[in-house]
Amino acid sequence: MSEASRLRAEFPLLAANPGLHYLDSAATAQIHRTALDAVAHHETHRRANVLRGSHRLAEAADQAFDSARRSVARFLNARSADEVIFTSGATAALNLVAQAFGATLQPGDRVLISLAEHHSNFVPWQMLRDRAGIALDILPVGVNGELDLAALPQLVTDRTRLIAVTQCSNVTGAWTDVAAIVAAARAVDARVLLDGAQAVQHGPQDVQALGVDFYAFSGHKAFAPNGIGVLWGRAGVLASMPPFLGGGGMIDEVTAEKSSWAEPPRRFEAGTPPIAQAVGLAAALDWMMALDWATIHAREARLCQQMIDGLQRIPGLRLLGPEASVRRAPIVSFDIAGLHPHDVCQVLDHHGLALRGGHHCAQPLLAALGVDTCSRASLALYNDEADVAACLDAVAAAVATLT
Amino acid sequence: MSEASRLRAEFPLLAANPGLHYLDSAATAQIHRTALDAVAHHETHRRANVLRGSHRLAEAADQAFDSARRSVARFLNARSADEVIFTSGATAALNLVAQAFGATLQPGDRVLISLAEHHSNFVPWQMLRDRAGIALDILPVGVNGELDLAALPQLVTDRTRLIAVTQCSNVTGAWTDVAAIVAAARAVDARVLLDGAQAVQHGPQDVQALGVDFYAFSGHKAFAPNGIGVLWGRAGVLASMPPFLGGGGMIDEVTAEKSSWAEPPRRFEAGTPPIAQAVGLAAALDWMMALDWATIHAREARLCQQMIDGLQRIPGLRLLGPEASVRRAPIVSFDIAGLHPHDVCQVLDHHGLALRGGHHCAQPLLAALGVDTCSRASLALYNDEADVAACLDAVAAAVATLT
Amino acid sequence: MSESLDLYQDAIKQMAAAAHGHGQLQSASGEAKLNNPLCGDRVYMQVALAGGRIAAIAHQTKGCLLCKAAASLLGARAVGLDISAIAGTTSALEALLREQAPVPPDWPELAMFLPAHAYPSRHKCTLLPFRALQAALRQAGAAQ
Amino acid sequence: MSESLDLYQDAIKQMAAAAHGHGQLQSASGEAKLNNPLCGDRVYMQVALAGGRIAAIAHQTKGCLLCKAAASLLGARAVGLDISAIAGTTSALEALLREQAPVPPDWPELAMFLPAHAYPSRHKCTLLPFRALQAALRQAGAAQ
Ligand SMILES: Cc1ncc(COP(=O)(O)O)c(C=O)c1O
Ligand SMILES: Cc1ncc(COP(=O)(O)O)c(C=O)c1O
Repeated sequence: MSEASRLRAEFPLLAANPGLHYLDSAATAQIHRTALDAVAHHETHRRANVLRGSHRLAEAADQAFDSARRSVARFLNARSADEVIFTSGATAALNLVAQAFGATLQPGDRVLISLAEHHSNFVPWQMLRDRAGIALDILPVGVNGELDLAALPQLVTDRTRLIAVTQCSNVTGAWTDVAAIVAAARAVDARVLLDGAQAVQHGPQDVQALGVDFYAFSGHKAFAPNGIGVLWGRAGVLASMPPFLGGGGMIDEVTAEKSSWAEPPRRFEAGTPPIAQAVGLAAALDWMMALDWATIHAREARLCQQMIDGLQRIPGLRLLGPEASVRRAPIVSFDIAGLHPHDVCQVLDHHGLALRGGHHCAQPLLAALGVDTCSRASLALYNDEADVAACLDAVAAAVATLT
Repeated sequence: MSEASRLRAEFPLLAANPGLHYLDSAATAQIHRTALDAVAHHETHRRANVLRGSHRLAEAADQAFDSARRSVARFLNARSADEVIFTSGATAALNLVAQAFGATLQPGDRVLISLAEHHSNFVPWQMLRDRAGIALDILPVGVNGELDLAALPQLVTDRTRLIAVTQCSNVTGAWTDVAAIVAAARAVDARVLLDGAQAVQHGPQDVQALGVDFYAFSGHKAFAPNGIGVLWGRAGVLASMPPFLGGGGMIDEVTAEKSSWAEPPRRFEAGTPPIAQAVGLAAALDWMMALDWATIHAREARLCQQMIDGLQRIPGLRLLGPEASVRRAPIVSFDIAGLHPHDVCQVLDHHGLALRGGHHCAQPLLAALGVDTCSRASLALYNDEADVAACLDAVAAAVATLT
Repeated sequence: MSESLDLYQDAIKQMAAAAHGHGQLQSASGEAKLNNPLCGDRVYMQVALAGGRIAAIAHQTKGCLLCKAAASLLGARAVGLDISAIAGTTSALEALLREQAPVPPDWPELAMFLPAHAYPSRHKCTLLPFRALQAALRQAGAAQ
Repeated sequence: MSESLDLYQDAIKQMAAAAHGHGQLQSASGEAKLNNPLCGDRVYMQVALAGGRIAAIAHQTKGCLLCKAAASLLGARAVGLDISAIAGTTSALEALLREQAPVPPDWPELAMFLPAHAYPSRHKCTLLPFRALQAALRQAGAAQ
């Protein structure tokens, strides 16, 4: 059995659907059985509310939750588990920064994002701009959708307080040159937020080596449950931020007149957190940390190249995304002249392929690329040559069916 | 087999722990097997991102998610499923109202809460007050912690825009006289938010009969997964509110310059929602809707009375909460002179009982009751006489052990 | 997987390609822009009324084949009808998509949309031009 | 469930009841209020220093038996010690709670906290008075 089919067998949905070619992992990666089992085990043996435990179930739930936080810290190579905040997803994590870090900004301060951002790292900053009187700058993209780093010097100013960019585009797969962003930010003492939503399914991360201040991701794109996400933040930066949401667990003391706040990470975790989901996330990340990523990356890159080469041969098909020289995640988006992605993906579905067509929550980027919508094939560690071959055949079939 | 033991057998954790007397359902109710199975089934057969489906898995996930929304609408007797917003929990739902409805308020407008609120319906309003320059009024409580409705006339003014109160106290179990609150609000055209967190495990609700404008609850207190909650809002009120969080799925159109918003409920659901959790919640609510609640309520009331009667006989024990004449949920909090609830609950745990001791995220209420902390026994449909008897024995044993 | 995909029968493709009514009116009585934010489909619909009936119709449609076919069908068939006839046809199309309700005898072309019944996520695309036309008629103040 | 609960041995209960050091100092060199927001425990700790050593200590403690016993133990034993001795004992108590590390010979009373090893949620309660004393010493500017 190939390595990919061995891995595939560990994913309940893929095991239950042998004919399925799942090429939509950028939207949601399939859940690994260890994560699903961890959720069921937790709910069956340790379900209780956390943080106020005075019985053994609550004590066990507390420990499982703390241990999940330490797993995330290891996955991200964070200095401390206290830098790990559990949220309901990447979007909530990004909004947390926009609101809580945003509350520390003054009118006239500037935030820099890029045109390649997912709506979840775009709209919160527009909302902050409109609410708080900050200025929002937007790094342009080149013809292939890559960040135009040459524009950094003009856009990073003394008033720039934060640069918030994606680590990897969910449309083009292009990896951001994070070092260049961090260097530009450091020169003006700005903070850096990295949207890691698309990165985490391609292996453990190292926030210290990346040199950023915030890192956000979602469990459902990391082979884990959905309804959970993470914001990692540098201890000092988190400590300087007021809370985001109010409620149980994030307070130091509440009186009728006023309230004071707990230390991070609890300050940013109002209410009962997603406990079973955190336990499931930890199981998935622990499993990922034990994998041989060099081999997986080599396979992902090979399959991605096969996909690109094959699609390029289809008349009328335009590939979106970076030149061959740019490092990219195995995400391949394309537009076929005269065909709507929803029709294309519908025919692909008919052939057993799961691809996504639409604006991929990246309307500003697609507008810059000159399209309204596109089709996207995204690959993960459980995909293999057969998936790519089936996709190429089915795209050809779709062109035939639809024209 | 008694009805309660038959029900008990349907809860995986209780079935796995035959010796356990679980009296902490007010913190987290145990998950019903139908909800846990629904999550596993969804993740194994329909896992995909929603709302942009162009393959059959995504289509199936969309349908499961929509159908979950309809289940919630039925459980709440909402006029339309479009009035149901999925959140990550009650706390997130309450913060959503504080921010999005809060954004429609003017400086000088007033919000009325009560001293009996859980921190999750207390702190968000303090934060809104400090951010938006509104005034926060607080309805006092009587000696037993019940809302002092006699104070309503002075506190409800022409500038009152919202009354936000709990439907049932998580400390005293007292049910709020919602009709009196709604009448007072209607007289000045204010909206009413009901925090239903403690109500939902005691049966389906009827938001139309209650006559409120917002209703919030969490899945984990309704025998469902955690990481999910609901905000129900009247269509007209929701339509008048700006978004809460920004991101994927809540937009109409995003351009580099500005964005416009989707209609409710999507306007308030930024990012990938908790899909499997919504499906699990729907399974739990569907199961609840088929139960015989008259019988369950009678049993809950009988057990609650046994608990009260038994505890009252323990020297030095003070019961918190309403007079016998007031309708209450089966939640019984108590303080034993000279003993700390954490010590009490630790000894109870040693005897196989799961109770919670602490401030129960209701510091203002406890302060009004003259205690810092207390112990709480909370009963749900799977509890029976044996649980009450064991609790009474163990409390007596705790007094002996600790003094 | 081997059964053929009858969603994309020739009738749909030909109707979409014909793009009946594509264009712009010099002077419209009413118009509406509707979009489906989830898929990016967009319809800009214009009508001119005479005596409560549609005298002319024009649309600009960005969308999938289903959306384009529906817009084109309206371009071909709407002239001469009033708002209540359009409302009736819209309901018939909804019912046909939702529960495979019978094709109305006066709109036999709607049969081409029957296979979309199996794909709920496509119902909105199909209905978008009808909704846009209704909105344009309402804007024109055409009384029901 | 039938084994006895050695967490609440007489030593703990007696130490808590003794409430050594309970009260308030007329003039303190340093003081600190610490609380555990999760359980509501609160310690108000004062110290007076002389020559870098604790000359007097007083505390007001609202908390569980473990917290009270720890505060009382400090009330009984802290006088005469300097900040580094207190730091050493705090670390020893932490290690004892976390991993049942040996009881330091000069603080045999810490043995009473050994059973709390099994209850991680109680570690903070036990440590709170020690943390409060360290904070009070820091506030007093006692150099390490
Ligand atoms: C780059 C990027 N950022 C943010 C998000 C938002 O993640 P979620 O929807 O899980 O909150 C996504 C995925 O949809 C993404 O691809
Ligand atoms: C009355 C009340 N309101 C709100 C909440 C908050 O619920 P959650 O922590 O699930 O967000 C709770 C439970 O903790 C509660 O008892």
